[in-house]
Amino acid sequence: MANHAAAQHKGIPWKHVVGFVLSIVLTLFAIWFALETDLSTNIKLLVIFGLAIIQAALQLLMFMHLTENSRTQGFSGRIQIGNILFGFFVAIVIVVGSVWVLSSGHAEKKPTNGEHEMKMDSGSMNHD
Amino acid sequence: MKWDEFFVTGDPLIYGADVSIAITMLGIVFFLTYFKKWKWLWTEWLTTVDHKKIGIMYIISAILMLFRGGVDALLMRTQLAVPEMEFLDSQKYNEIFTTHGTIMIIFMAMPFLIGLINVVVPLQIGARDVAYPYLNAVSFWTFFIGAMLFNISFVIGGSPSAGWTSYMPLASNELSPGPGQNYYLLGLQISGIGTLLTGINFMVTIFKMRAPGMTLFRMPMFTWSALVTMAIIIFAFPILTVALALMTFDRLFGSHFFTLQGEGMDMLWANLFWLWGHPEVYIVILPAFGIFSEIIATFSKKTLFGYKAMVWSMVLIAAYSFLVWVHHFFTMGSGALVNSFFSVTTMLIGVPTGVKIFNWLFTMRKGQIEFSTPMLWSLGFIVNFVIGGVTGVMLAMAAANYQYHNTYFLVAHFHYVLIAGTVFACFAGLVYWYPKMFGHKLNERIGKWVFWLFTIGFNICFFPQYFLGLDGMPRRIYTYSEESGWGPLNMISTVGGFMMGIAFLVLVYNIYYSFRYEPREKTGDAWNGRTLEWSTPSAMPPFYNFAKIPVVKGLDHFWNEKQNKEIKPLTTQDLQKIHMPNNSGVPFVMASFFFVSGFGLVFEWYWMAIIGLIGVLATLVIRSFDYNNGYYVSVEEIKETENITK
Amino acid sequence: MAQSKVRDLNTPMEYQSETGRLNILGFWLFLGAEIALFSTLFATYMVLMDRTADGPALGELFEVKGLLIQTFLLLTSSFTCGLAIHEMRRYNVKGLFFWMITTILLGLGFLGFEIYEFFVYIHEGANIGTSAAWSAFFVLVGTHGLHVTLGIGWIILILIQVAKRGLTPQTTAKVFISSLYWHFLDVVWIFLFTAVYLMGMVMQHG
Amino acid sequence: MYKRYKPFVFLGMLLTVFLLSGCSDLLVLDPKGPVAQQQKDLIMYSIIFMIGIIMVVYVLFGFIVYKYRDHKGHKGYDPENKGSHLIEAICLIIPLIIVVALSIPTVKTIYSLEEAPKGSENKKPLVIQATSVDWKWIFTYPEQNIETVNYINIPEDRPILFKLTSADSMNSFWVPSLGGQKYAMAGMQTELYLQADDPGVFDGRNSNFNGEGFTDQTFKVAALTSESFDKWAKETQQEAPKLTKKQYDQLMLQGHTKEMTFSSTHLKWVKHENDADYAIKVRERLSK
Ligand code: HEA
Ligand code: HEA
Ligand code: CUA
Ligand SMILES: [Cu+2]
Repeated sequence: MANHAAAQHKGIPWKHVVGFVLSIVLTLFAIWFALETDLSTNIKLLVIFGLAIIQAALQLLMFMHLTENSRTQGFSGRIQIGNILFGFFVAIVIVVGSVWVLSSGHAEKKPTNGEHEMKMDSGSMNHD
Repeated sequence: MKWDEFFVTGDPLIYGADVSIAITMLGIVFFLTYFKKWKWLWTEWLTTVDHKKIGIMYIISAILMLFRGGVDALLMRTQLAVPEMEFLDSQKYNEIFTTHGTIMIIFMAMPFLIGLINVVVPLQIGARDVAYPYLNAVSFWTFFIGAMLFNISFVIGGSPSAGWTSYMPLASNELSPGPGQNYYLLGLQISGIGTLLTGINFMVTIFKMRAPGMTLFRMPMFTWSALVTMAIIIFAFPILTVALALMTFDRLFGSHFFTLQGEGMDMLWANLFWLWGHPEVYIVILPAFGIFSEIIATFSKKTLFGYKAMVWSMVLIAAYSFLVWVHHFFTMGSGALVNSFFSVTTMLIGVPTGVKIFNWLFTMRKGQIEFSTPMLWSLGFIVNFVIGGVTGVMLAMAAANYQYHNTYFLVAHFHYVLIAGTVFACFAGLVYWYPKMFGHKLNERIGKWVFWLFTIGFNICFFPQYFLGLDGMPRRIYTYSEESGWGPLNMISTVGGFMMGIAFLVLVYNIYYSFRYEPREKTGDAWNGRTLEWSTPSAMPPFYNFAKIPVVKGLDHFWNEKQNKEIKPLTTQDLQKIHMPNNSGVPFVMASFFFVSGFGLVFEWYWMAIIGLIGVLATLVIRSFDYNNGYYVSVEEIKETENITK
Repeated sequence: MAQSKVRDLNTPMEYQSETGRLNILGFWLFLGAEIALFSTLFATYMVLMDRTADGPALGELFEVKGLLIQTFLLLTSSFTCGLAIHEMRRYNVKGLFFWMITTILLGLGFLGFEIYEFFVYIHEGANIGTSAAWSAFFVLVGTHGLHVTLGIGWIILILIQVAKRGLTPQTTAKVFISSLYWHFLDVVWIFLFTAVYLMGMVMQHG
Repeated sequence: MYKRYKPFVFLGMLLTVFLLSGCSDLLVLDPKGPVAQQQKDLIMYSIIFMIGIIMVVYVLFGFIVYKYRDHKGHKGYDPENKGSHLIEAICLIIPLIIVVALSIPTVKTIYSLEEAPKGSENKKPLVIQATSVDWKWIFTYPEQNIETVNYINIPEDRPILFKLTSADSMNSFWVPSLGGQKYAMAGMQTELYLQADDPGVFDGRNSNFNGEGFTDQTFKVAALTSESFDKWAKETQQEAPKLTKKQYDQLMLQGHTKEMTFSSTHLKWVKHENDADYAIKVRERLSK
């Protein structure tokens, strides 16, 4: 979208329409996949998170003009992309890191009703 | 709540503090009234958006906080000087180390560095101000108000006492009742807003406001360090914001994030705190690295060795700082795999840091080293920081950490890095840029006294603590028995602590002495500098910094110009009218509303909190509708300011 | 800060002034901070979501229908917000207003459903103090809701300014920035939708 | 001239004093069991590297600062000296190698500390549950059906498996002479192996700050020969009083207590690793 300019804003904003349709489709697909299929929980989680990431990228690129820069002044576009990518890295570290660190070890936690937590624990229940 | 619960009572220390606060307040009011300075205070300082003045206010606040934190430190050292000392009781001691740690890191180290960044970075990149001058004022005032809110806990309501790490469930309502812990939460929260805004502000400033020709790899190292630091701030501070908010909810609204009840998880607090806390320690060391880089290059009269390697190692340290937080709780039992992983990542940070250390050494090689006071602090830094760094690596070896954790070995480590790194850098930067801020140098002879007193005192104070740690002395104990055998080393340590205190007093005296007796600078280039801040014709740059924005041709541009005798005096032809932002009282007012709101929450007076919040929102709306774009400085005025006759 | 009235057709107006360019970049950096903020809340939620103590399990109370409506409201509002910017870049003030007001209405609809949802949960015995899991749920979803509320208020303020001043480099930059904010809230919702609701229901029903 | 070297002379002096005064007197460097021994070995190994690093930096520093100080007859000034790929590579690679050299034994030791000490794998570990309450320690011997407060007796030469938990604040169980610490947390259980080589009495404490009574939250560990341990266990079972629920709930209140011994345990009323707010509830109840 680097050359996104007023001149191109005549007529129907296809990009936005396509983005919108895609996001609706992806959402419906995610719901269907999560609730109506019989795959294992892990696969389901993997797929729905994958879909979420694709949708987020869609918003950033199609709606938010992430890569757009101010041509007169150099490269904000690159700064913006770098910033969001680093944000993504930090997000993964925070979420995955916290879950990993806080669910490893600590033997004999109270049994929980979530199947998911049990699974993560069973491998490391005893300090092996 | 009764008055005697509201005001802290019953302790001579507190009454002393009450009295001295009252006297100081009255003194200030009297001074301002007598010399008719109220208007001056308002127009020149409280409403200013000039980055140099904001920087100076940051630094002054930080020095005040250094004093407060330092008094705390000396009280602790007095209590620990001999076994079974009866000077402070347990509760007082706990409050004091809590406020000491919090104040030193959040309200002293960070603001000091941010102050120096404020003063110097726009000048170094050849800009007239920061990207958002108004926001900069908001940053300062929210920091200041946060710090004040935290500090009044000493006399109103009681201080927090759960350590600067405030581990849960200790910090919960059940185990730490009363307003103390709320002060911690809200003081940090409010000043954290300011820090985050500073992060965004300077990142944009450095990316977007550089003088023409100054590519990223022509930026001075201090500017680079500021840029990298701001990136860490932007991504680390929101973590603290959330963590503090969650604990606030636990304490005020009955949620169960970290509590014992409702299956809350205390480890989660530790996890979130250090997810922010470790990047935080790099926030306070990277600008220090930048300061030393400038000073070492200047006083070796030589360009930096391995400029690019320096830059990349900082970038690496910044990214890495998000991958090591677990080394603060190896002993929590997250299993061998987790501990091994974080052991190795932590030790790896030593590598880029080492690259920097060696690059400083090789910068001096083939130089012509001049032992000015700022340079002495930098040399002292190298010698002492390495000790702190390598003991950090020892701490990082998880299996051994089980024996060092929570002991004075750790206390020694972090004072070696924080003092020999950050505090030395603050002093070095203060002395180095003093002429830029105040138009005269600090006296060199007294300055060297300060350096030697402080450095020697510092080593006497903290070196023995490594051995105390290995001898099993835990941190945060308020006293110990004769049989423990820790008495002698503690005594030595205390003596060193007081030496540092004396050094601090001499430093303050030096400020007074130099104000009276030091000759005023006649040029803008007090130290034969290399970077653009030294290129202004007058010692203290005018409010618009540069009458004509320089065009940069390379690294060390100003130095090269001097070498090649390319500097020409300004003429009228060079001048154009300059656009500058207006002063504004709104940031100060907004911060005051934050104070009202914070104070209300501390005591759970919700009506007050809501009034404050409405005030904050109102100031935001007012600002949104404000289309005042500043004003222009006419060529005539510039001519006059710059003394241009032609 | 140049208030040039010259229309450079190749540069959208919001980028034409120095202030506009700086503010847009600054706002992107702020969104970086928001990513870290929401990640922390997500991490908290992921860690605590099974710690329901004596309260109901999370997935137990979730409901597909309300969720779908909420999601479509917000997705559509993000789309209409994009259309508003599109119209703005064509200098069509009317179009801008039409789509922005639509966006706000959709946003209000979303909020309505969310508040309703909260009431239902509270009615069924799950509030912020019920258990760690519910604390995490309410604060995570509530923080997003608070952002939406603030976003609505903010956009209204900016629309008033546009009405008063027309499209200038300054007002367009403000509108553009508020649109970034709005889209970003949609991004966050996508993850809420996935990590809280879908995951909750998957865990609950297998 | 002397001035410039003052820090070195000074540090050197301090170092010698401390080293001569005998590191072996320092608690952590004077291990009384295989766990602490492993940790000491790792510490000494790392100290060698650290002293090496410090020496390299100091020698370079001394040499450069001396040679290139601004003085008459100064030689070799080269203001444009920007860098050298060789030097920079060396400064990168050697520290990397050091990190690898430190990482290997670290990881090995980390894993080894998760199990019973080498040589004792075949001996059945004695299980002791340690529960911290503000500001005391309660020890439970589930097999012996014994409970003690603020002291433990253990057999020598046999691995002890401590199962750590807490009734309220986050504590850290630490007996420096026997080995490193680990946290004890409410609603959780962590495990720590320790072992004593010979009979003796050692100091243990909570080392994680937990409020007003923190300083005195200590306990004694007595290592006995296995005969005397068995004897003690038997005597206790016969002579010590039974723990009552009322007594136990009193222990849940914040405060210090003297050493105590019981011939029954609290496990039938509460398992703190499953019940994080037991103590809080008791306090609420008793304060009414
Ligand atoms: C300015 C602040 C600062 C800095 C820069 C550092 C730097 C480092 N810190 Fe420190 N640290 C703190 C402030 C800081 N720390 C604080 C405040 C705490 C305690 C908080 C609390 O609990 O209250 C703490 C605690 C702390 C712990 C937790 C200990 C515990 O609680 O048990 C650990 C453990 O790994 C650690 C490690 C390190 C390491 C590896 C570095 C490294 O970055 C050091 C790197 C530097 C060098 C290694 C020296 C130079 C390098 C060479 C000469 C090259 C050759 C060297 C090698 C190859 C090794 N620190
Ligand atoms: C940048 C950060 C910083 C700085 C500069 C310092 C500076 C000092 N610190 Fe600090 N310290 C911390 C950060 C810092 N500390 C942190 C984070 C903790 C952990 C807190 C926690 O556990 O939660 C800590 C904990 C800590 C402890 C451990 C307490 C405990 O665990 O029980 C000790 C003990 O000796 C100590 C001592 C000192 C001393 C003597 C100084 C000296 O450098 C101070 C020098 C003094 C001055 C510069 C002021 C001079 C004042 C006067 C001249 C006035 C004289 C007045 C009177 C005598 C009344 N500190
Ligand atoms: Cu409009 Cu893209
Ligand atoms: Cu750290």
